[in-house]
Amino acid sequence: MAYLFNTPQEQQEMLASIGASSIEELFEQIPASLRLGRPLDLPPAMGELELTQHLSSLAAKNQGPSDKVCFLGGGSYDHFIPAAVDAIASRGEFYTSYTPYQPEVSQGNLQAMFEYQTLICELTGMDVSNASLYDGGSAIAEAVIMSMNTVRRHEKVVVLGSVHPEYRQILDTYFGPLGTQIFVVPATGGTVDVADVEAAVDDQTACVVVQSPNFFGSPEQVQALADVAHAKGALLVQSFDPLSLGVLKRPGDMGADIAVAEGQSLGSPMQYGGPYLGIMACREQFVRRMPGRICGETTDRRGKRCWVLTLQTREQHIRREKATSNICTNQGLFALRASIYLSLMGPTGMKEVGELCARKSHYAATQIAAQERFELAFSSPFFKEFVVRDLQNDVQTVLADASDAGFFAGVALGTWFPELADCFLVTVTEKRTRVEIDGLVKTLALTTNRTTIHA
Amino acid sequence: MAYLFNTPQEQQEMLASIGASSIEELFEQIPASLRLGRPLDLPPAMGELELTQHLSSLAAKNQGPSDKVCFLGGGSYDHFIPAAVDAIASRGEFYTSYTPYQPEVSQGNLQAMFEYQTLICELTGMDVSNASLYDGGSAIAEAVIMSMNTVRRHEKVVVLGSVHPEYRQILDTYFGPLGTQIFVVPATGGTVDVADVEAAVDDQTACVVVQSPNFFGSPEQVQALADVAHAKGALLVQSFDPLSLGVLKRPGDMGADIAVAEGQSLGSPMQYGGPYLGIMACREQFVRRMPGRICGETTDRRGKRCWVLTLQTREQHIRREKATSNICTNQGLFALRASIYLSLMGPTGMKEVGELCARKSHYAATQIAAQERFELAFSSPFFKEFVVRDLQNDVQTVLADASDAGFFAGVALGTWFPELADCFLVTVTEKRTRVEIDGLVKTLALTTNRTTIHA
Amino acid sequence: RSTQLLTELSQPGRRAVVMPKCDVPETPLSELLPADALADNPPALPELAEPEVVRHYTNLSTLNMSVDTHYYPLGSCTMKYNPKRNERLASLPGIVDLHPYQPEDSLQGMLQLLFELQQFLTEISGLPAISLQPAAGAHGEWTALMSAAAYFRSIGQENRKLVLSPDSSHGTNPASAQMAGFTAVTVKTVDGAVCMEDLRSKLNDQVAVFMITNPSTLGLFETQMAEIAEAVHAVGGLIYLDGANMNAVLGISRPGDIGADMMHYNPHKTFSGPHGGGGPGAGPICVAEKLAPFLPSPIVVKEGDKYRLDYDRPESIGRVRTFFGNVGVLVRAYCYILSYGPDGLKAVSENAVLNANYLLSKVKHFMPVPHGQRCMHEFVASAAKLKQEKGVTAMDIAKRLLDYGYHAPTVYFPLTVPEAMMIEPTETESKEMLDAFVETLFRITEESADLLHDAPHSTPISRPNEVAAARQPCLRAVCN
Amino acid sequence: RSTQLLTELSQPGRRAVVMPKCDVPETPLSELLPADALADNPPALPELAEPEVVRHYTNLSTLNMSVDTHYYPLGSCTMKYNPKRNERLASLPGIVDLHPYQPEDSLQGMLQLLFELQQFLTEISGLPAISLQPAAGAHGEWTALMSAAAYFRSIGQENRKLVLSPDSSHGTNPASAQMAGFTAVTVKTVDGAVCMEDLRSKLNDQVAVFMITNPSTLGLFETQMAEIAEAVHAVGGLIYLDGANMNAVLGISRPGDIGADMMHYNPHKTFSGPHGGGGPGAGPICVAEKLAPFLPSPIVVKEGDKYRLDYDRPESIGRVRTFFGNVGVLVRAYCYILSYGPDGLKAVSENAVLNANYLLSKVKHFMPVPHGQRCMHEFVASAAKLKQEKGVTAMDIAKRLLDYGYHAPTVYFPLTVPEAMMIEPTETESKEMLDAFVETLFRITEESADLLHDAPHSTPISRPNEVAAARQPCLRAVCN
Repeated sequence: MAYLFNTPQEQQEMLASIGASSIEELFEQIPASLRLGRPLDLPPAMGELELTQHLSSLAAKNQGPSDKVCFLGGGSYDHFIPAAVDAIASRGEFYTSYTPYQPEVSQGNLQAMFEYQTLICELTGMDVSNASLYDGGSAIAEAVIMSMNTVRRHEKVVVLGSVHPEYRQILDTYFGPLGTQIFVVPATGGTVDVADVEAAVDDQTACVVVQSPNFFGSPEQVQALADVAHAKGALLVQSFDPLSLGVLKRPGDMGADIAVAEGQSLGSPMQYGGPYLGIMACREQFVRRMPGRICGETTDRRGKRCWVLTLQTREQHIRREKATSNICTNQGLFALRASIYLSLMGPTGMKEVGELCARKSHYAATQIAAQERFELAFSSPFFKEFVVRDLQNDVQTVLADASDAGFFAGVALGTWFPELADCFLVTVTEKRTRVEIDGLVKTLALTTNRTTIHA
Repeated sequence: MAYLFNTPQEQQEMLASIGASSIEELFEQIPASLRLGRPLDLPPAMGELELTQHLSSLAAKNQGPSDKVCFLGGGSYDHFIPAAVDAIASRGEFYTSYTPYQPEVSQGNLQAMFEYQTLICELTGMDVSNASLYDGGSAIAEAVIMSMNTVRRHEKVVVLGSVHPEYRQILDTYFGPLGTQIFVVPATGGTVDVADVEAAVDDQTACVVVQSPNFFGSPEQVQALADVAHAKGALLVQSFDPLSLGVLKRPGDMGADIAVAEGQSLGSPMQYGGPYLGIMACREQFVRRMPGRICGETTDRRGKRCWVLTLQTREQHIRREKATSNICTNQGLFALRASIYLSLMGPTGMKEVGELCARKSHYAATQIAAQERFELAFSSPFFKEFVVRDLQNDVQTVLADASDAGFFAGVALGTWFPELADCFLVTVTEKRTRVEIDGLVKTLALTTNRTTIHA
Repeated sequence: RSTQLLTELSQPGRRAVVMPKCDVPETPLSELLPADALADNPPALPELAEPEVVRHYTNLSTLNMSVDTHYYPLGSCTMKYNPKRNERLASLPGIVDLHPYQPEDSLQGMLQLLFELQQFLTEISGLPAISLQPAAGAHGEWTALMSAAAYFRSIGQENRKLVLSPDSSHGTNPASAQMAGFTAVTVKTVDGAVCMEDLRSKLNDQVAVFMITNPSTLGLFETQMAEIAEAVHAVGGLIYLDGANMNAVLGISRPGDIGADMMHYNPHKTFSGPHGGGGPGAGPICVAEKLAPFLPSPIVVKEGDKYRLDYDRPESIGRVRTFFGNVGVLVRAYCYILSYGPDGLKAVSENAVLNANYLLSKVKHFMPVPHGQRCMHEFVASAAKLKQEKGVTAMDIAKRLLDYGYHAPTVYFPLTVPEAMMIEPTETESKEMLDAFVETLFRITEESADLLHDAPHSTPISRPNEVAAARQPCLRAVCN
Repeated sequence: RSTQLLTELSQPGRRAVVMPKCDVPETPLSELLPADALADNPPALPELAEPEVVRHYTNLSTLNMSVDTHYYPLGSCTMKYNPKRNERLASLPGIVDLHPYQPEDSLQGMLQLLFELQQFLTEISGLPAISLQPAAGAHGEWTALMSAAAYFRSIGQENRKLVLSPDSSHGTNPASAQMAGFTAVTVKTVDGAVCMEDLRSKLNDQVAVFMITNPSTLGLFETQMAEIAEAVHAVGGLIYLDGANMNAVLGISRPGDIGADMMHYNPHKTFSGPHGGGGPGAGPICVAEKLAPFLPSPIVVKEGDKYRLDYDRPESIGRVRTFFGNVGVLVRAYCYILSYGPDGLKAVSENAVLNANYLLSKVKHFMPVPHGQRCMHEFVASAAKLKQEKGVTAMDIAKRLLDYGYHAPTVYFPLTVPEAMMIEPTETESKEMLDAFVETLFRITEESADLLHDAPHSTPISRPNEVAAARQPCLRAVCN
């Protein structure tokens, strides 16, 4: 029986100690009418060998970036993960431990959390970081709640149209039913006009939500947007790409009040969307409104430096309905991965990866745009992602053909942006080689020719 | 620079402490004429991402049992390895530690060695085990040396012709040049006739070397052979298949004096042949002739039970040219894997795996032999491997066709046994499903038909 | 050195990762990106060599207790064994290296897995509809409440603004209610059971949901469950079942069969996903048919032999998380359920309950267990008598257990029991371990108060000053 | 419980692995195999549940020091960092899941790797021919000596039966000589260098091989190397270079260029293969052209674009190990060499030598280093003075270092230095670590003799009774 210990003999001994005649008797507190009188309708048990064969057969029905060259992005990225990240994070003492509520036997996790907060602060240029949230999308929602509670405005939030469409959907879900207006400022030309935002922000606005580099890959004018928000007493919430910060200005350097991000790029696998890592950092004065766990330094009774979970009076297990959020778990294991990743990268590694992403994506963009059938949808500068327009407006075929040829060429945008139904988003990480990029371009060129011939 | 620490600044500080002006100066003790005056002719350094891409491309040029269904055996086997084996053996404290010469900080390894010895003794029915040797082949050679030294006969060794041909080659290499006669008793009909062995063993014979189940998969009459050897004052060395011992009699129960084995089946991957695990166990009275490290129980100065390397006066670092062997390393990490494997299997798991191997291989043998083109070469009973004869005497084509169809169907025997040039060895482990076996049979049937048509 | 911070280990010029040379034109970044977007320098992260990063974190890890190294009888947290096979299988490249926006035809194995998991979880819950999207238990609670709100809107009952929960409930219950726009109302419990009188007094047509944890946080099955459900349903309210304690009733009692309209699972508890030092979890929710249309999108559907994501769900509350959800956690749950099968899952609960009752039968002789002679998968002992007699608190006992190599039970929860020690043995511990634990616990109750007040004595640190930490928060090291 | 033995944890009826149901006919085994071959019962192995096996071994692991957790200045053993990337890459399914008897066309990637490694190692050694087959350094020594014997037979010099090695050599040298059928003869050293007079007195036409470790076990480069080679070659003998200390001279000095005819590598030292608690290693050997025909078979050859195994080598000594060799170790060596490239490998040796000299420059002030002010990658200090002055031995110091969290240096080797402490820092430690180590070492020399005699004090055990262990050997637990 998989992971059970008790042998029939032991069960009898234990029942004798309990004074029960059978295990069945232990369940007598459950009224008979509330019991399931039949076995669950589930497949029979599999031993490890069978289970391995079964999962392997399922895995074989998927094709991933080891099968097809991946130019997909849009919030989840095929960045390189050093082996040391896996080696460390797979230590049982990390992944089979619980939330460090007993600091005496959790200093490993607590120090790792403290170092995570330190690294995130340095990475973002912000004052304080929590110990992580669920993911980049829900982190934005939490940042909005935090903004509302901080500035005591619940009526309106201004969101740039270049924010990840799924993040915006999450904001709709969180706040739509509560009556908050989610005002979306459209992104034309790949970025949002600051003046449009300025026109949208008013005295009721809790915060301005910007993503930079945005969903289309382009930096927004964060400093200007922060000025706009601050002028009306609103906060600026910036969602950023952690791997861009080796070369791009940090949220803290551009006036952001709360910086949030999807942290998957920092050493976590794509695993079909999760679990990931919600990063949140903010200015010092907002810390007591921040959701999630926070680790702080202190000393023990012998005067030794150590770390504990702190500011817990913000949290649900103490404050219940008055908590800053209902969040209980953090993403400890993935915060750990991010810390290890950043420790290994250092400033120079982060700079190098940023440069590679920028240069390789620009090389790819230039090559693709040189094909007759394609053009870049926007002229705005970008970091590692860009939008390609199919002049023959048949994105599904382009992507399907590319897939057949061994390339996940990009993410179709029509689902979220009807006006971009002829466009797809192409992402180029440091893992993509020139040979792979040239392969994609060649494939797209063939698509061009073939379709041309058919036409 | 990969894993280096010293920055130029630190190098200068260190040189100052040394009183040297440059690193170059530290190498002055090497005469100029003995130095290499040019860079090594090696490929330039690769970072981890490049290296990963490179190794992945090499791996992609191989096809393994994840690509083709594996019916290969002959000393290396595609048995199942529980995940817990990898999880434990990949802990840094195990694989990055050194030989436990400092017992105070090596009790983990020492206790694991002691438990390994315990498990091997129980598995084999022998009295004592060492802490492992290189592999099954060299373990046989060491067993012969040990036999020679024990019975003080160096002239002759009788080896059954059903012993793995590579093991026999190793014996030739080890002892041929030293003038020892390696007398091989031919295996006709898949096993060796005890009477033939009896005729070969004489007063000069140090030992009889038997493999059971033998290279063709069949049990030899170990007890009778032991009696034959003992009658002439020789020892019986048995090479066994560890995974057979859930269902077959143990070497210790059949009169073997020294039991050796290739331990790869016990939780180690095939990895193109190594590193593996040489198992060696023997009767109590021979222990001081045994090569390799041995761990023993003792108490520390506070009276606490603990473990140390013991009987080191047998070993080269103490005895130099008078040592029982020149062996220095053991296969600690693979002995650990074997221990974890056996701990997880327990008696019931070992019985089940033995039964599955036996039943599945017999099912496969029956099905293959039912094909017109094939027959079983021998009528002797077998455990998990059997010899198939291609009646059209075109083994290479059979195997190549099967490979094209996705099956590693077996090991051709002609290289080692000219008389079996029309035969191949088929192995069926517990991992092979009926679907896979039926697939192989169907493929072989097609080969039959196709060749028939061509003929 | 192991407790030095990375920032303290840093040396200018050291490094670990080196990226490949650029194989495309090395255009200056100033030509690719606007000057006002570019940083002058990269962030001043610590500069470290790979060997010291590995050693640093390896040594840090050994400062943790964990299921792999210690017994962890932490009530409500279900610290059961995390199967190594699940870690391996969830890390297969064909499982872990999948981008969320891959075309569906390249994901048929993953979608099959998720579809089957949807089926497994609905069968175990007795509730027919499911969303795998929520990222954690609390997230699931909130998602279900948002769905309930949408349901009430759809039937014109926007007026239902109250969410009730017992005083023994997890803090997430009222917090989720508040976040979902409801007003949280507390219902009293008596001896661990819902006070029916108090409940009835608070039931009216403003009530949207009654949230109940069953088995309760006291480790007791709420025997009035049918009555409660009837009363709540009678006023048009819904029952939400907090599934934190599902480990006790797998294959024995199903939320959907006992009156619940909604529930969440904690796969990292019930289905052995590792806790990861605080996360990730996942929070799949199952709901009654009438609530199905409101669940988040997408869900996985099967059409013929093909699996696909269904986004065409017009009444859905929308999306609560990016992408599909915490798939890695769900894969482990899937593996776990398949490893046990129907009989095995029932045996899990039987042995969890057996272990808890065995421990209870031993502990009650020296530490009162106020609520009942029997329990489900956990029980709550009280150190109140010890406190009164010799000033030893539950916290003292908890800390002293650490000295003996046991993780502490959950203390001071639920709030309804003074000096509470909530003990959950789980089914993946042996009788020998339980015996050794009880013996130690007893020995501790016999030890001197002074010794216990200063405990733990053998851990790397002892009793950190938490007040100072909160008063003058130091939440980061100074970098470089 | 962590130091209980598995046999003590065993309970009848417990189990971990469960094999699949049989999907072929369940014929009784008595119908498949003869009765006299079948066991009545399976071996009485311990019966355990998976969680306790995992916890048992996990806890055992933490009783070890290791490179991942501690500084390990163990002379001659080169306990350098074992790169995590090498572990990952050597475990790729396309590398690790290959059967040795697969057809060559299904192994082209592996054969390419091994072929290239052959090239790398010959280039680094300056010797043109190679065998990757030996399973360990000592196995390589013996293989090379067997090849040398075959060579001498081939030229009619079977009379050469003597193998010389210095008194400071590794014990494997004479042991390998003896096993290969030679007679081992010791040559004296003076101040760590070969005594030329003694050497010359023993050189004659009976001499087959002179085995030398260079850099020597004293951490010194043998400056008379050219002279030695000339003298040995002059009498028709061969030079064998024990490559244990290659970490000092990568890209700086090549055995083949300094007179060696044969050598082995220890990839688990020089090329960072992990030591695995005592193994596995590997022992590839490189030899001069004239010895090439005698090397074991097979070797990897390239023909056009294809790689294949060459068995057609009629003068080969044959096979010394089953299958190809310790491929897993070789793959790690390949990864290591590619990670550094030519400049990097040289930097490895430069920094190994720099670190050793830095440590030497600090240590010599309080503990004499008899042989020289400078060293290569390691040096040998002597505690003889301390022993004389206050009765503190090298062993005392070694044990006391354990208390401070450092692994001990190699002690009492080489035998030519009294109270030897052989210290090898390796290049993968930081200056800060070396400084901390030296400070601790100094502090220990100032501590009281009594304290040191009883050291270590903080380790799980202290000074096991090794005499008792050897006198009345207990080499296994009693099962069940």
